Order: sequence, then structure tokens, then C-alpha cells
Amino acid sequence: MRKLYRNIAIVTTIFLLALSVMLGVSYYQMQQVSPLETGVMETLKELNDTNSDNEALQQQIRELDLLSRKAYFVKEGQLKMGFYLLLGMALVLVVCLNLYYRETKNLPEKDFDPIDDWMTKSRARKYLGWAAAVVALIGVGFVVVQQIDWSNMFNKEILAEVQDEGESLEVNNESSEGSGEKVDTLATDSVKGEEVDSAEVDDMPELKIASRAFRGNNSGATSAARGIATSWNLSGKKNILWQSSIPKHGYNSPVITGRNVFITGADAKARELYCYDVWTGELKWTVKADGIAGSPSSMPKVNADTGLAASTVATNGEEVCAIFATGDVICADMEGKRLWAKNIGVPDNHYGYASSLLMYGNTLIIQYQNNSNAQILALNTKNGNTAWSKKSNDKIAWSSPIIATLGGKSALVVMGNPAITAYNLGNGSELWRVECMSGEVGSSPASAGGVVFGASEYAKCVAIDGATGETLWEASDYLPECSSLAATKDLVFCATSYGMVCAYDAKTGEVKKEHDLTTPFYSSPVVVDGKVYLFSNSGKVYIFSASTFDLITSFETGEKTFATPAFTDGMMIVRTDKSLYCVKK
Amino acid sequence: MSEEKLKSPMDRRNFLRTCSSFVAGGVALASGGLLAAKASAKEGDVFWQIDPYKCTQCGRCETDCVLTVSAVKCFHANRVCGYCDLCGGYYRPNVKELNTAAENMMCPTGAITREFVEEPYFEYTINEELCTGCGKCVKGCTSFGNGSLFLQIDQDKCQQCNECAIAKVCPSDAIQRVPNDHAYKLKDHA
Amino acid sequence: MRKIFTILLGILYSFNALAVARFPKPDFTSGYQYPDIVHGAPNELFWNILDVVLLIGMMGLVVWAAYKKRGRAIILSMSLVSVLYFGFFRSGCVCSVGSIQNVVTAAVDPNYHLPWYVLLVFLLPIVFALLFGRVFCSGVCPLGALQELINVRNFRLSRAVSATLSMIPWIYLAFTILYAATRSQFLICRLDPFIGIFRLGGDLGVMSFGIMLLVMSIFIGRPFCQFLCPYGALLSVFSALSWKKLEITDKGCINCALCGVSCPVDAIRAPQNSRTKEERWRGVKRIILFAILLPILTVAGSVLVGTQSDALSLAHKDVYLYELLQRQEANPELDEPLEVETFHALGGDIEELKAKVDDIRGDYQFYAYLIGALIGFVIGFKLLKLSLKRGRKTYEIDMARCTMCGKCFNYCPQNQPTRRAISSRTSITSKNNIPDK
Amino acid sequence: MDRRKFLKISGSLVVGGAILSVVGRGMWNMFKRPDKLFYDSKRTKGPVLMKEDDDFVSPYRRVYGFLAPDDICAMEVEGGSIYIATPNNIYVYGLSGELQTNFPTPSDLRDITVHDGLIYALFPTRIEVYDRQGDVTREWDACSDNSDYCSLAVCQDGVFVTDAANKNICKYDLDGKLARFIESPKGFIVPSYCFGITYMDGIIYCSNPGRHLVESYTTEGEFVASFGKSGAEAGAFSGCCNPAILTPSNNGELLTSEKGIPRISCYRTDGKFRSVLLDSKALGRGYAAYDVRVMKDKLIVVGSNKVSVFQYDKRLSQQTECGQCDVDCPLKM
Repeated sequence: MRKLYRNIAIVTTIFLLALSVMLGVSYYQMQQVSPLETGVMETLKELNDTNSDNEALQQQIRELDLLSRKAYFVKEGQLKMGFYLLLGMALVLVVCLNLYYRETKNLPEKDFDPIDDWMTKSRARKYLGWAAAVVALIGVGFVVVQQIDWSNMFNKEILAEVQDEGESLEVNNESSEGSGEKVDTLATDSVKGEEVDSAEVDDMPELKIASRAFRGNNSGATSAARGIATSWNLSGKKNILWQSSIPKHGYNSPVITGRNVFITGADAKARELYCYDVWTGELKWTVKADGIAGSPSSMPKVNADTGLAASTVATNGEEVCAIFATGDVICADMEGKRLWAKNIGVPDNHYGYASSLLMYGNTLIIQYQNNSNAQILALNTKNGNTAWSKKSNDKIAWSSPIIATLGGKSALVVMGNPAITAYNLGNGSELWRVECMSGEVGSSPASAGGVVFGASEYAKCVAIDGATGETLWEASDYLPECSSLAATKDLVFCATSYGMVCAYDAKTGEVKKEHDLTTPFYSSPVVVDGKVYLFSNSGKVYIFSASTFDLITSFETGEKTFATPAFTDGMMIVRTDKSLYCVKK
Repeated sequence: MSEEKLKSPMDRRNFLRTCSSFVAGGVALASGGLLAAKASAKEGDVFWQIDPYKCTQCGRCETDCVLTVSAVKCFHANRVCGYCDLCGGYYRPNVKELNTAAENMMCPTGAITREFVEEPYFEYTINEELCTGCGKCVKGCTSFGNGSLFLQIDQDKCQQCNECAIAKVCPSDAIQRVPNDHAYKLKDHA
Repeated sequence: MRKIFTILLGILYSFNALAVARFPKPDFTSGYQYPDIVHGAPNELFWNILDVVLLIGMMGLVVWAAYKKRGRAIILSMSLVSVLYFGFFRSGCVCSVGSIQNVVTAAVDPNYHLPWYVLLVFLLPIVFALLFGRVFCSGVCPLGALQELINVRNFRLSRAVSATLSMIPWIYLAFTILYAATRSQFLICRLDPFIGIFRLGGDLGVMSFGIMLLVMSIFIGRPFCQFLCPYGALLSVFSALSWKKLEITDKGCINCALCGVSCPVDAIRAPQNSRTKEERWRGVKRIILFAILLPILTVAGSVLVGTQSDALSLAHKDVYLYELLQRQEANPELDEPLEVETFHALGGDIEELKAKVDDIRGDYQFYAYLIGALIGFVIGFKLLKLSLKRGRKTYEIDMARCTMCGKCFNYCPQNQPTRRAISSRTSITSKNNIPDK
Repeated sequence: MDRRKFLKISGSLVVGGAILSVVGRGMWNMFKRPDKLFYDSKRTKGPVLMKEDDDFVSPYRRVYGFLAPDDICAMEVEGGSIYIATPNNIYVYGLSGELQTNFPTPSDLRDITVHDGLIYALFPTRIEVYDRQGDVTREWDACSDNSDYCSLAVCQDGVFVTDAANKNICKYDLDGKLARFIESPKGFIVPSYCFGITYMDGIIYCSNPGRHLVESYTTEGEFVASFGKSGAEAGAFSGCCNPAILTPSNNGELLTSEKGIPRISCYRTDGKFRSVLLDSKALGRGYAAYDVRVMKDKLIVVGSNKVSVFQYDKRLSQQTECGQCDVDCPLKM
């Protein structure tokens, strides 16, 4: 009798195992991809949508559809049946086992009676103690790696899972590391290549020609520099004096004075002003913008294309000032000593504050035009006190102020929404105001021969007589978005963010020449040595003749470039998205 | 070990035990009472139900119900329906000619059927036995039509889990508990 | 199945259907009438009352069976009933084990509504435990009953291992409280290993774990109840202090040790005649040591878990969504998860969410420290208890562990000495006669 | 160590190990991968009605936009101003979003249009005419009480209103006297409130959404012609109730706006399909139809509470039919 039970039990067990495996599998499939959602169907249907009534195809779809529905419902039925079957068998098994074991009962083991309760207890104690210890250790482990905040951990994990994403990440890391190394080697190599050892470096002369603000002195988009190389090659180090990595990211452009090159960088953790040596490219010093009263604890929300350090610094040869999207303004001397710092109020700016600074003698000019409170600030560079400030109810703008010579006198020209306004640099009194702008004004004006040129993608391109403030001409053939205008007294150069570049006639406003380069431009053109230098976002360099606007040459540099280069005699400093390099013949 | 030895600890233990049991009992009763006050506070929300106006037809109702075939079904509010031949929930949006060939049908299980009422109107009905709650038709209807199709939890199939598995992954928090006598959130007027 | 018991509520709810800007009715010329479709819904109220009544009735029966009749038959039949009704028919919701979460939530969240029957389902077993021990576990809890029914043999784990494992329920309970108190998840419901079997479907992983446990429970008494069930842990506390104590026999113990072997959950303590003698002072020293260790462990535990609160907080839907949004912002080239897509589609406000997330994280901080302390304390206390020596003269039932399966009654030769008992006794003697080498 | 003992130890270790490992795994997930433990939904993408073709290039670029204070139910462009109708207000903005004036109206506004300086506001059963300050100059009730007006067009010949309930167009003269009903020869099928109408040099164009048609009538109500076909591809109308909105471009072509999968396309008045100007992606998705108007060289598009201004982009357009289009339409400025 018992034998029978045993056999039944055995058989049922085998069946149970087989069945449960089968069920498990089909259940899994059901859960994963229901037959109704096979990709084939969708693709076929889409195919059918595109090519009009293809009988065969439609037939195919209909059959497949029928098939999949059958599969779905049949499977569903099977599952239900299977489950009941499983339960039934389990029941049988248990009953059989019970019957089989009915006669035999557990009997005391030899070591059981009389049980040594105490011994077991103490053993249990040991085990538990150990277990607790292990748990505690793991816990401690956690606490140790506590520095890594978990959410990031969690994100990383997920990112790692997304295949291509993971790869791309690695790639990035590699590339960045790679570039890091490359930079180092480069720096040293170049130094060797030039046989400039430290002694000589120190004897190297200070540079005559400076570039003290965004797009050169007075932010004028022209430079008196001579002898700039018209071809270079980063990988081949041709005409490259040095290349250095930049600690923190930023879209601002380099500024040159003496033998110092200034740029800023920022991330959520810190905002910093860097000073490089123009001859060797070594990072001489860093000034942090921290511990500033009124500075926000959490970073303002900024657009990725703007970042926290979009504004270019300005210098007057003695002090250098920088501003960040947090509204922090810092001022340092040429040795990297922080003179003063203040927060002029966190800009209420949906993309992030981007207007660059400008210096005129000891006056620092800040175009502080945001959603709430738009004003022009003039600070004393010695102590940061406000020299004068001009409130206006202009709308938000991202463009940068320039200093133009209007009617023979230097004046401040600010392009905002809706007006281009000229101010007296001394006291900020308004010289003239022309309402001609609209939308989101991102590019900056230019000036040549006493005429002010301003253009914005959402409005038009206008030329204004600097003396009288009357509008000379308007045009809207091609309009810049981020890139700014550059001007000679004959031509106005404009680079759009959709790849068209053109030269307007400065007198009439008609398009003299246009090139469709089909690559976006955020960097601004600069007129140097009878040429116009222009970088595309992808890092392709275009060099035009400043007189005819014919394309002289163009070549890839291989590094994304959004900043505008700075020129000094014989040298050009370029900031790419990850490094800073110096071009010299 | 003799009785004397054992006696005293025995008594002590008994004493301790009685005390602590009183404490425990007290605690249990007190907390029970407090919670009871809470419990009787307001009338009970019992069933899980979808708010059709929050629902975004993400399709998770089909996949995330604890049942192999979801308890979520598509309902049809006849009073909201336009009754038109060209139904955004019945046909795929890009049909060429309006026939019931597979390539034109929206519903993967053919749970939506319609019958002709009069030129040019059709009455649509849903076979809940076939419906999987995937919400394709609902999306079609809300985007193109008047939103007469909407997803509801079929209370007769729902297991009344202590915590609804769909609610936990619903991206628009459309699933809430509803009182016993308002088991459905329907769209049509009485 | 349920349809039979369904009361149609069509009329009831159709009045309060939501208003909708509806399109003018097509002008039917054929006098077409709208079909009136009624959707069925079971009258939950009825079922809830039935649940509670059955709960009380069955527990009462078990008490009677255990204390008066000392028989296993009734308890087994109860188990069957509970598996069929609470398990398969009511598909296990809401069960006392899960009700912990509702109660905790209600305790911390003033506007969370705690249905009365859930409260009863939570309290009644505890009350019974205070009076008679873990009556609920024996034949009323569908989870326990299921294991009980398919249990055939009980090979007992070495007590050392089981002592270690018996910490798991407390940890489980602790995290359950954490997640319930922060309104994040109902952990127990999500990880219930047997519900999948009652519902014939569910998460595959959890289900397979349930199967594993069931296979175990053929040979080991109630692995879930012993090593996982958080509610069991709760009950054991009350049961240890229960008013009545279960006795294997009223005729006096003869120390035959049969009951000891019979018990599937190792709840029967043998008379204390320790062979390993040790000086009293060592024992005292150990006790003092563990007494000191107790607070230390508590603090340590609270720190360990407390520092992890941010990681744990991802269990909350909003926190998770927030992290997803952050990730999306960090690398937009990833294709948007459904949550993020919907969040944007509904025009959600990230700042709002951030604020919400922040105070959720605050809650987590607090509760994480709390449960950490709980875990630490429980471990420390267990250690302390294990280092206590207590005297016993006869075989006694440890009410904290006993799940009242009633096996020992049948084993005890003193209760109605049946053929089986005698045969087994003789088999003992015969066995003992064999000289073992 | 005897066999039994060994079995017991090993057995308990196995069981203990099994349970511990499962529990451990669970806890690990609790800390490291809550998404695996709690949010592993199989569905990661919602159902898609129609795959949007990713390589579609719109010849227009959104240059800027602004927000209206409330959801927008109708929009009109006149001179340099954008007239925005929200459920119970009418706002008048300048092109760059500066508010020029606004005034309250009765609620449930359906459509507005502007004709020689007067704002015609359409309500389900009445029409009100405001001047720019919001003073009512004329108003009249619908000719039938069960009518349910959708959209209107105004020209010197009169006021044309589409009625979704009676499925016809009723023509009033400018003072609100009922002139005539216009029925469609095929019959209008109007399943939802999408019954666009517009006027362009002497012809009334209105949609027959249930039939995927655009029909044209003389101002006297004679049926002229109709065009439109069902389908997904560009140049056809998809789903139900399309086209939803019609508006003239200022070189005598017709712009249609579709709901469901929003899309704005350009047709010649004889029904020849020109090209899709803006697809769902460019418009910003959703399923409600976007209202569109032409202002000089710009496209004004409104959806929910957003007003966007689109402008022709020389570079982008080169890849589109719009770029090849021989007509020199002012939109290509």
C-alpha cells in the first residue's frame, strides 16, 4: 500500500515539475510580450499606410492579426487550465505523502533527550552575534561610501544599463581624460618645441595690444593685431603655441592684457576666474567667487546653451572683473588677489544671465536687463561702489554693451528689447534711444565710422547715426541669433545661427555678399588685420577678406567653439568647449 | 536544582509576566481605541477606480494589473458619442476606406463592435470579455472624437488589492479609492 | 465567480456620474434610444462583515479545539476553510498581515481613511493573542494554513540557524513601517509570496519565491511564519504575555520528549538540566555585557539605517519621478521615460515637486532613524534573552513561538492513549534498546 | 559526526541560505535599485496612434512666443494685433506680446473674427459684436434655439456661422438679420466641435469634418467645389473631424489645421496640396487642433494658452516642398 502511495507521489512530483516549468515559461512570455504587441504587426500596418492598397500586404496583415489573436486567447485559456491542474496535482501529492508517512513519526534523536537547551542557546547566541556583526559591517560599508549620494548612484546604474548610452558615457570619459593627457603633453611639448625654458619665458615681453573685453577692446569686434596665422592644426601642433585644459566649463570668451589671459568657468559647485600665461598657457592663478553676501545657495535655473558662466570678463589692465549667472561680481588684481566681490541680485532670467562686462577706465559697466528690474549699472572697479545706475523698463535681453565713438565722443551703446540706447559714459544720462528691437535680443551691436549697427533675429538689422540717433536704414535679409555683428566703415558682417553669413553695405543696408555655410554660428566675427575671423560651432574656421567679404580660407579645428577668439599682436587665443589654445605663426 | 532554588525566580517571572501583559494589553486597547475613533471618522472609500479625466492612456493598466488579464476595461458613454461612421476609437487614424479589415482596426482583440442605426450613424459597444484595457481606442477617441470611450476598473473583476499595483505606476495618479456606492466614475449623464 | 454574489449598483451611481461638455445628441429619426448599460460591483460591505464574523468564529473554534478538546482535526479543517475562503475566494485581501500598513499609515496620516473592518482585522488577532496565544496563526491565517496543510514531515532546522533567521521578520516589519509611514509602498502586499497562488497570477519572481517556500514547508514547519512573517513577530510579543498558557496535557508530563520532536516550529522547551555547567559569575558577566550592548546596538542600528534614508526615499513615487526628471535634464539624449513624458504633458511644476520631495525626504530621515533603532534593539534584546538561563522541570510550550498546530496533542501519550501513541512509544523503547556504536 | 546530525546541519544551512539570499537580494534592491523593486512596469511607452516621421523638416522656425493668461478658445489676427479669446475675456496683443487692450465677455465663447475694426464674438446660441474698447455695438440670438454654433466668418456680404447641431451654415447680414441657410449637397457630418469656416476673396470655405472634405460656397450659398481625401500621408486628412480649422494665407491659398495628430498644411484653393507647414513635433504635440493665422510674413499659432510666432527659414525650407513652391507667397519673406 505504502509503495503505491510512494509511486503516485513520485509520478505526481515529476508531472508537477514539468508542468510548473511549462507554465512558468508561458506565463513569462505572456507577461513579457503579449502576442498582440508583436512589432511585426505594427510595421506591416505602417507599411500599408505608406503604400496605397497593396492587396497582398493587406492579406498578410489580416492573417497575422487572426493568428496573434488566436495565440493570445488560447494561451490565456491554457494558463488558467494549467494553474488549476497544478493545484490539483499538488493536492494529490500532499495527500499521498501524508498517507505514505502516516505510520512513521518523528522520533527523538539520540542527542535530543535530554536536550541540552543551554548549549543550543549559546550556539544560537554566537550565530546571531556573528550575523549581527556581518550586517553591521555591511552597514558600515554603506556609510563609508555615503559620500556618493544615492540618487546619482541610482542614475548611474540605470545609465549603465542603457546600452549605447553607457558606451557614449565611456567615450566621453575617455575623450575627456584623453584630452586631459593630450593637453599636458601638448603643453610641455610645445614649450620644448619652442625651446622656451622658464628663464626665457620670464623675459618674454608684455604684449602691446590687449583685448580687454568680449570681442576685443571696448567690445568693438575689431583688433589692431597684426600677423595672425591663417592656418593652424591642433592635432599636428602646426602654429599652435600651447593648449591647456580648462578646469570648469563656460561659454565666455578669453580676454588678454599684459601677459595674462582671463576666462571664467563655473558649475553647480563653484564659480571661478582663471588667469593663464599668454606665452606658456600655464594656469597662473584661480580666484573663486565664494562667500559673497546675497549669493544664492542653490544655482539659478539656466539653459544648457547659456550655462552659469556665459558672461565674458572685462579688464582695464589693473583690475579684472567677472560676473556669473548668480549675480556675483568679483574683482581681482593682476596677481590674483581678490579685491572685492558683491552680489548685484540674482538675475531673474529664464535662460541664464549672459551679458558680458565692459570697462571704461575705472568704471565697470553691467547691462543688467532681466525679467524683473532692467538697469544699466556702473561700478567703481577699485571698491565696487556704484558710480551710477540707470533703471529702464526695457524687457529682458542677453546682449552685451559696447563703447562706440559717436560724434567724436566715446559713448556707451546698449542694445536691448525694445530699444538701442546710447548713454553718456560719465553719468549715464541718455543720449538717444531708438525703439527697433523685439523678441529675444541675444546678439550685441557694433559700431564703425560713428554709426551704430544692431541686429536681432526676432526683429531686423538697423543702422543708427551715432550723433543724431536717427535710423539710417533697416534690413531683415539675414539676422543673427547669438552671434554679434562686426563692422568696418564699409561693411557690416553678420553670421546667423542657421548657417547664412553675409555682409551688409554699411551705407545702404543692401546685402553685398552672402555665403551659405550650412553650419550654425554662435561665435562672433572679429575684424583683424584686414580679415574677418569667424568660428562655427563645430569648430570650423572661416577667414574672409574684410574689404570684399570673399572667403579666403576655411578649415576644421576639430574642437567645438562657441566663444569668440581674442587677438593680440601675432597671437590668437581661442576657447573651445574643453580647452584653451594659442595660435602663433 | 531543587524546588527552593527554582521557586523564587518562578514567582518573579510570573509577577513580571502579569505586569507586562497588563501593559501590553493596555497599549493594544488604547491604540485600538484611538484608531477606532479615526476609523469611524468618515465614510469609507472601498473600490479602486480610474478618474477618466486624469487618465492619459499610457497603457499600463493592461500590463501592471496583478491579474493576468487586467481588470481595467474600456467603457463607452453612449450619450457622449457622436455615433459617426468614422470613429477615432474604432478605426486606426490613417484608414483609407472605412471597412473592418484588420489593417484598419484599432482594437487588437476586436472587442469593439458596432451596428448600424441609421444613415449616417452607428452604435458602438464593447465586449468586456475581449477587452484587455490597453487603452488604444481610448487614446484614439480622446484625441479625435468626443472622449466617449474611457477606461474604468471593472469592479466585478477587480481583486480589491490593499494597494492597487496599477495605481503605483500610474504616471498621472488617476487611480484613487471611491466609496462603496459610487463604484464607477462614468462620463455620461443619467 | 463573484458575479453570482454581485449586487448591481447601476441605479445607485448613475446619478452622480461626472458631468461632461457633451456634444449635441445626433438627431435620430428612427427613434433610437440610448442603451442603458449597468456595470456590476460586489457589495463590499457585505463581504467585509462576513470576513470579520468568520474571523472571530474561526478563532473561537480554534481556541476551543486547542484548550478544551486538545485535538488537531478541527484546527486542520479550519485551515482548509481559511485557505478556501480567505485565500482563494477573497483572494487574500485585506489580510491581517497587510493591515499593519493601513494602521501605520492611518496613525501618521490624519486624512488617510482607515476602514473599520481593516482595523478589526488588525486588532482581533492581537486581542486573541493576549488571551490565548497565536490563535490566528494556527488555522485562520490563509498563509499559515496553506503551509500547514501541505506540511508532511518536519525536519527542524538547527536552533542556531533558526534563531538567526528569526530576526528577519523584525527587519521586514521595520521596513514595512518605514514605507507605510512615508506613504510610499505597501511592502508586505507587494512581496506577499502566496497571494500569487491564490490569485492564479502575479509577479513571477515573488510567485516563484512562494513556490519555493511551499516546497520547503512540505518538510519544514511553516517557513514563512517562522522566518518571514512580520505580523507573526508582532503577535509573538503579545502571545508571550498571554493570559492563558497552552498545556500539552492536563494529566501531567512524563518527560517522554515526544512532544518536543513533534513540534514543527520548535516551540517546546525541554526541562532544564544543563550538561554544560559554567560558574555563575560568567553567566552574570555575560548578561551585564549584553545589557550594555543593547543600547549600543540600538544607536548603531539607527545610525546605519538613518544615514541611508536618501537611498530608501526613492521608494516614494514622487521622489522617483523627481530623480527621473533630474536624470532627463542631465542627459536629454536619453529617450524620455513615460513618467517624465506625462509629467511634462500635464505641465507639472518641477519646483513644486522639489518642495514635495524635500519634505518627503525629511520624513524618511526621521523614520529611517526610528526603524534603525528598532532593528538594533530587537537584535540586542534577542541576544540578551539567549543569554538568560531559566529552570524548567517538565516540557513546556513557548507561547511566543507556538502556532497552535496541535501536533503535540496527538503525540503526547498522556492524552487519550491511542494505538498510534503506544506504538510509537514502544518503538522508542525498542530504539533505545539498540546499543549504538 | 553522525549522518543525521550532518544532514540536519547542511539542511538547515541550505534552507537558511536560500531564505537569506532572497531577503538579502530584496534589501539590496531596496537601497540600490528601487526602480527594479517597485517600478518595473513592462510598459515604457504609451500607445502611439501614428508614427511621426522623424525626418520631416518644417520650413518654419518658432522665433518667439508668449503666454495668454488663460486657455485660448479662439484667435484672430488683424493689422498688427493678435486677438485672443479666452473662455470669458478677449485680449488684444501686439506682435511681440505686449497687451494692448482686453475686455470681459460672456462665458463659453466659441470663436471670434475681426471685420473692419469690429470684433465678432460667437457663442453657442448668439453673436455679439464689439468695438476695440469692448463696447457691444450689435448683438443677436441664433435663428433656432437648439443650434450650437462652432465657428464664423465675416465679410461685407454678411456673417457666416457653422452650426454643429443643425449641421448647416447660416448666413446673417451684418446687422444680424437671417439671410439664408446653406446646406451641403453631400450633407455635413459633424461629430464634434470642429466645423471650421473662413472667407477668402468672394468664396466661403468650410470643412465637412465627418467626410474629410473642404467645401466651398459662394456668398449666396451655391456649392462651388470640394476637395480632400482620407489617409495618413501628407495631403490627406486623418482620424475624425478633420480639417478642424481653415484660414486663408495672404496670397490666396488655404491653410488647414488638423486635430488628433496636430498638423498645419497648405492647399491651393482648387484642392491641390502644397505642403505640410508645421507637424505635430514643431507645433508641440498634444491632440487639440492648433488655431493658426497669417500675419504678413509670419505664422501665428495658438494652442492651450501658448501663442507662438513662426517665421520662414531659408535654410530649412530648401529641404521641403514649401521651398520648391513656385508661388512667391509673403510667408516666404
